[in-house]
Amino acid sequence: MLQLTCPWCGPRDETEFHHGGQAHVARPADPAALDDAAWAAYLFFRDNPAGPFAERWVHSLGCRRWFHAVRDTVTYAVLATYRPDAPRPGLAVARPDGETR
Amino acid sequence: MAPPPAPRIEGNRRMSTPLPEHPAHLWRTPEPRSSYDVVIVGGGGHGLATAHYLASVHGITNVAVLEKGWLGGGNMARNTTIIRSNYLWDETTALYEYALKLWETLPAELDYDVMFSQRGVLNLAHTLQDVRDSVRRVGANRLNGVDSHWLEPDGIAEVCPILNTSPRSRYPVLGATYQPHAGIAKHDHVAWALARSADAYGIDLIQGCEVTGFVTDGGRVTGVETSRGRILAGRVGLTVAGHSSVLAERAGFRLPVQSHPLQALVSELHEPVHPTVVMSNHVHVYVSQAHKGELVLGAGVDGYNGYGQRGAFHIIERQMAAAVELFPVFARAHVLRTWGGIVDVTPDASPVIGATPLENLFVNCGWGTGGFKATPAAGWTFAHTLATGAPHPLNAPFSLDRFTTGALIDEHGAAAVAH
Amino acid sequence: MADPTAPGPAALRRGPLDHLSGALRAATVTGPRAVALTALPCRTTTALRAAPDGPVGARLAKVLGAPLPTRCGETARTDHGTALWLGPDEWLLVAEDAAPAPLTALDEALGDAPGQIVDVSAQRTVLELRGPAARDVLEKGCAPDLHPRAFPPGRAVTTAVGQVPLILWHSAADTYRLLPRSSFAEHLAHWLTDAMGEYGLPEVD
Amino acid sequence: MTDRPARLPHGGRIDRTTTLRFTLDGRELTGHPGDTVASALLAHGPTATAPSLHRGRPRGIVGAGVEDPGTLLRIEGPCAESMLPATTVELYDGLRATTLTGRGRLDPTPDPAVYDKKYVHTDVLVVGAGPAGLAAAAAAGRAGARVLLIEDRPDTGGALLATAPGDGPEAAALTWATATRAALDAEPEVRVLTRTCAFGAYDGNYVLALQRRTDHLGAAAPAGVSRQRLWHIRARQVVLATGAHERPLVFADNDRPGVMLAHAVRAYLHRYGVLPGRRAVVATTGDSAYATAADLVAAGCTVAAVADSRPELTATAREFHDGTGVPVLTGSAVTGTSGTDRLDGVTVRPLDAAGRPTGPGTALTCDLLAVSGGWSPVVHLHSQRRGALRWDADLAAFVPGAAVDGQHLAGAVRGTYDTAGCLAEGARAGALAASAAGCAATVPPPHRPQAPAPVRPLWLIPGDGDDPAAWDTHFVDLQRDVTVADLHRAAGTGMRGAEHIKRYTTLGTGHDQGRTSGVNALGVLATLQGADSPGALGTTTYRAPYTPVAFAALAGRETGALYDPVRRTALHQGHMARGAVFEDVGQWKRPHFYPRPGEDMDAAVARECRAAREGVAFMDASTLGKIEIRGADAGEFLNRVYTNGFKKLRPGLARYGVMCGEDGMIVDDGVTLRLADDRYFMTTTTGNAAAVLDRLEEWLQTEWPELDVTCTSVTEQWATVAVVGPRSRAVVARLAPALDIGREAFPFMAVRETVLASGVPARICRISFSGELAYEINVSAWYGQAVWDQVEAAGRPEGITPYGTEAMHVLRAEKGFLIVGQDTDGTVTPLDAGMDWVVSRHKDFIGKRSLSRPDTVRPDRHHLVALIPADRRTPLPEGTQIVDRGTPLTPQDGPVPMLGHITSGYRSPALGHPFALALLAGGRDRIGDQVVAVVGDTPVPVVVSSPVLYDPEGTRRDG
Repeated sequence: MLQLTCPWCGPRDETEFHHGGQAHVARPADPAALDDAAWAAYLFFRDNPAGPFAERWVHSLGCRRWFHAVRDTVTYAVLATYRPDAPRPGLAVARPDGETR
Repeated sequence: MAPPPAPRIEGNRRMSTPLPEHPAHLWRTPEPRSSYDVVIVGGGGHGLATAHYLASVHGITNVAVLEKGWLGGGNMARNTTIIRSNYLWDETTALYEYALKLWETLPAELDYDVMFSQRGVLNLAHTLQDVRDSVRRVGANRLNGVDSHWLEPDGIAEVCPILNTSPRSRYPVLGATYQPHAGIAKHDHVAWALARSADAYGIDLIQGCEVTGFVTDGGRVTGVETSRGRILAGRVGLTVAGHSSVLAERAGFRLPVQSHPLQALVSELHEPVHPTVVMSNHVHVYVSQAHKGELVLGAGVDGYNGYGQRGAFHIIERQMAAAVELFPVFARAHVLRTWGGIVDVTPDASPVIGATPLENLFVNCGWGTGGFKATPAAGWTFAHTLATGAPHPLNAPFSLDRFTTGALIDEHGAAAVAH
Repeated sequence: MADPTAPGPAALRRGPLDHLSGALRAATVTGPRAVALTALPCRTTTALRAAPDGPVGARLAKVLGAPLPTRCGETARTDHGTALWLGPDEWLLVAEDAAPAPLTALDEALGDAPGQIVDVSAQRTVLELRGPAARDVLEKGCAPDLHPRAFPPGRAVTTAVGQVPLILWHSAADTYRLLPRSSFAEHLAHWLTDAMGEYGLPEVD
Repeated sequence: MTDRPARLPHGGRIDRTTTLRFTLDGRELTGHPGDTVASALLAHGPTATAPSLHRGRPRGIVGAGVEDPGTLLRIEGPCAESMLPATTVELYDGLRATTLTGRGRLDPTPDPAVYDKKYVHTDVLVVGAGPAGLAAAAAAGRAGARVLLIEDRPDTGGALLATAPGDGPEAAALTWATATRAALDAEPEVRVLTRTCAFGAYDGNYVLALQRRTDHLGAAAPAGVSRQRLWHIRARQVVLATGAHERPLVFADNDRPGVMLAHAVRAYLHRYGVLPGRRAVVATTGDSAYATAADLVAAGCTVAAVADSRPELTATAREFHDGTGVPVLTGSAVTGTSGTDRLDGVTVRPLDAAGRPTGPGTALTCDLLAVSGGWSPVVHLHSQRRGALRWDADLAAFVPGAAVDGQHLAGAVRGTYDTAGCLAEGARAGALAASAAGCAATVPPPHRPQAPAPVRPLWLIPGDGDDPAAWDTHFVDLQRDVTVADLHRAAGTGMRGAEHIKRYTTLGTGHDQGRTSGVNALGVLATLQGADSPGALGTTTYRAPYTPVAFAALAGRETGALYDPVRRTALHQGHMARGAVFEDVGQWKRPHFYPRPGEDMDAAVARECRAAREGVAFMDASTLGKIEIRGADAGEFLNRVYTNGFKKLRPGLARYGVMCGEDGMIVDDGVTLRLADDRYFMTTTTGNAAAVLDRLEEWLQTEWPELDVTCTSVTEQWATVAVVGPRSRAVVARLAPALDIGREAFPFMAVRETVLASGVPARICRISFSGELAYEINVSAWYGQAVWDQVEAAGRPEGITPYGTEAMHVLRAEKGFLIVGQDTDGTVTPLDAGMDWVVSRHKDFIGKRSLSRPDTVRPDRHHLVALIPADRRTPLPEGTQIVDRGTPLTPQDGPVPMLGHITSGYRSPALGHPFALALLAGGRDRIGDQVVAVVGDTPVPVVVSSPVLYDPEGTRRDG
């Protein structure tokens, strides 16, 4: 049972939230200008890392606001939550392969 | 429509004896060589089946299966072992029905009792829309040659007397699809049987060997980097289920796959009480009673991405509520052990089997919750793809390309419940 | 045009639990672990959406006679009922009776600014659970921390009780108001009376 | 007394003034409050319980708690429960039980018990109320923290309860424990839960615990109080003080009844006043079993010898020997046992340096063998949270590495076995936890641990010969009858990993989940493979639950009527009074039809349809989702959300709209009203109401925050009554006399606001989902029931009748109006549905780009069409597949090509024949053609038609 800190309501149980997939994926400004492959990339292709993942959540059973979280998909540790108009926080997270993100 | 045969509870004798003796020898523990014709990344059921068919069908035995952990230790060891082919669309049905036919001959072919038990599967309908969808699926299945029947509640009660078919339930059972030839098998036995066969053909099964990168030559894959050194290969097949995106990222491309936790559980052993397999999308539970007597239940997919092989408990609680609603007799069975797998879910709940953006690199992934039942067909088609460099007609529709053209094979209805 | 949100004849009003009044009375538990459930139907309720700070907030505060609460869990007594914080730009104004809300004045206060004033008097209904065992009853199916240190009287949160989404308002000591959507009211009443039952029985650890 | 020869005359924490009668396997037995079934059974003398699962070997009681691998019961009662360990079932008067051979028998009788749940939060959760846990709870409580202390057993005190009374340090600690418990009970912010087992540890310090509330009360359990309660505990900080379990030893015939864990023997002595044997041998690999040996002597048991694996006498061993005169055989082990149904003797042999028996054995007569193969800390909850484990060679145990974030470990769970150490670690852990939870706590300095007494683990005491394949009575897992021979065989297959070998042998999969066998199995494998310790093989990751939990306890009250919430409209009581049959639509109960006496569904639906087509009928449309939308950009927003335009819709008018996903597939539809320049009123389908609002919020908040748009759900604010049929105008005229409802004054798709004759304000729209003249009357739900009754009264002269969802479906299908989710399935675009008129070419909208992908422009996509049976008689069931004319129905020869399926199928009173809507490949190009519906296995020729079968010219819309 994760505990997520809603930027407006504070820490709440996972059951109050819904996951909304990868964060910071903007809808193309002019979909008609994209070829099929580029449109498919927007429609269906998302990051799926094993490790820190910037993702969207909505506090469905609370203030109904969308927000972002950086969560480690392996340990499930919630590393940060932030409002959707904020940039992804720069978290120095050591990766098993030595790379730092 | 002829009435379907009702399953019989297998005799107490079978249920109370220990599992059949395994062979005294299963596989070697070889050191990796520097080069193979084909390298299969992932020693789960699909990887092992691919190896088996590469050797037995295509005569390709200069093959290595590279497994990060232990053979059959991923989703193969964690699934609820349901085998059925009553999918909705022609492409999927053909693939799973081919798998079912292979399941029927697999024990003899591998000379291994994988405890494949064709005890039937009921998919319950609880709403009028469930009924429409079920009748649609039965019709499509029958025209595709799949043994599928629509049962009214009294017919369900004959197949599975312990199921609560009271019209006074919160979501009464209005009917069910029934596939008599569906069933279950013992997952570990399947993995070991396939591994033993591959090993006997001379294929190297290399455990504790993680693929850390790919050797490429101008957009062409020529080998893999591993925790045990570089291994060159004519063709490389990725069949790593929940970790597909991680491997694809190492090869420099993305897959339309998200990895989610999927939980399951077993009870302690009980005398035979549940003769078939029951699945319900609407109240979300699927349950069978395994050979030894434990109840095996699957829960729902957790909503978030996760590689942790664990999920949240409220999902299990909700599933137990559904289980007790449908099966009042389970009230005082006990949850003995829970666990989680990592399922790789695609946008249309159908797999991807075929080419990648890199030449000589092929992928078999995106099975979501349906991987176990497809094991032989996944192996068969992926072996064909790796052997010939082109898809088998059965997996041609399951290309990556479909996400660009829009020709999705939407099996959310058939696969909404994990199984 | 007539205003469809204007009040109608009081005699024609019905609450979603009117037919259960006897059952609710019968479920009352007395004694040291007393708890009682009552329906408080037909309370004028208004949904407010606006930016809380700046001139709009000030104008709304003037209409209401009190500023809107600005933090999760907070409530504020106003001249027209209690304002419950629902979100950073969202409140529910709950009156103690069926008297009309100052919709026109609120609309004028909002002006052209982004936001919304909507009469939602029938959207939700109010159930009141009162007694020393009330918190125990709620804790059988409500996940947030209801300990008085975390949820003292005067606070309200959006949550669920017994699988029913609602607003839970600790309106006074040992008194909780539950505001489900009206369609859930009967189910919630069943759940609550079921959960109350044990407090009239011999106590078990 | 004579029938209970093993019950000591004094001692034990039992109430000897009360005798409880119970039945086990048909035997009439007695015991006392405070007994378990196991202790009461042992009090009656040597007893074998049910034979083993696969081998059928006699088995007995081995442990004294959850670690016991020996005895599982089926407890009879209103609903029998199987697979309960006899060592954990508290005795009550009238208990009836049978012993089980590893497999339960589920009771088909409905379980009458109540199960419920509790959701609580705490600053500090302490798991385990032994000395460490009590000290932790006391320290945290002193700091002002909210504390929850949970203990699986009925009493707090832990291992101290299994110690001898007197004036030693253990007795003093027990006195302290009793006083501490009393003090904790008096603290308002400390709660102590006994009979409560923490079985699952999840992310964010979320712990699940099961409380057994009433079983021990037997017939005195109050009906209606929950039998078991599932506690959901969110803790800021957790202290794990979960203790340790003793391990048995692996040697030939080590499963004979009479072989017990040494600490369990001590527990039976002091907790229950039971002496489980008259003549005992103790076999140990460390110091702890000497306390048992000494207590046995003190209780009058003859201890023939202690076989100690260690080559030298330790101080503890010497003290024991000097005090009791019992021979201590150092450097020795029990290598075998004798007996028929139970133990009558053991063989002790000296061991060489490698642990192999050397020299002749000594046969010792005994009826009790108390074994101690070392201790395994109960690390399950730590491990469930992915806490690391490491092998500690000095302790011969897996112990936790660093504690999990937000957790603390105290006492035996981290290998601290002395009481003083447990108390000190507990006090420090409790203070640290309270401090980390934000309380002002004084944290004592770290406890300096005593050097542990030396141990010499014996993972495998070899049997006769050199071939482990022959050691098939060296039991490792008693529940699964797994022996050294089985492990040897598994290791010979080529399997290396412990996980493979466990699966091959089924070791550790029994009811006890390997509690006493897991580490021993690793030890055996290490020995067989020549590794030096179990640590070389890695360890298992433990998974919830720690102890088995009944399905019903996890379901809680979510059963029967409370399984899932039911949603009812404001008009529900009226529907009930009118005899409606309800349909489940999501969580809603909607009237499906209103049968009159003697009518079946078909007759009722036909009558309701005729009323709407020929007279007037009314229905409850309140479940449609309703969303108020306001803002300067509301029109622009709706233009993006709907495939068609809403920006230019004039206030006072309504328009039908379709929403797609970004993939171009229809996700919802409905009519949206424009109330003012900046105000719209959207309706959605019943099932998608919440999803559509979520979707609007998602786009507004995450993609287009710059738009001035605000949405509020008003689904239940409004009760909606649809009044439908050529005579509906007359009804509405009576109902709303202030409204000019003339054909021109109130045109189709117009919205009017009025006050009804009754004084109820209303918003009335001319919307039709049937093709007939129709009105939707929206009023505050406060007045819903009154207005429904008014409609009925106003319609009585016209013969008005209520109609349900089935008639509504027939009426709309006759007009070719689709139902999202029935006539669409997530693969249907608006163009597939034949609604090119609703797809704007002039603006972008969500999903537009997807409509020009190669697959979505295929001409042979499935189109929504109508089908009419060629014979105009045969009904067309929903879901029926369609094939081309002339296609042989021979699936046995290979897949039969299909063209699509029937999405809706009805008998039409208006058309006079059955008809269907279908999704058909290239359907619009087949209009007029014949295809074949495969009903069951029977081909039914059908004619393809445009989907609008009834009144295609739309002449009836305005009455």
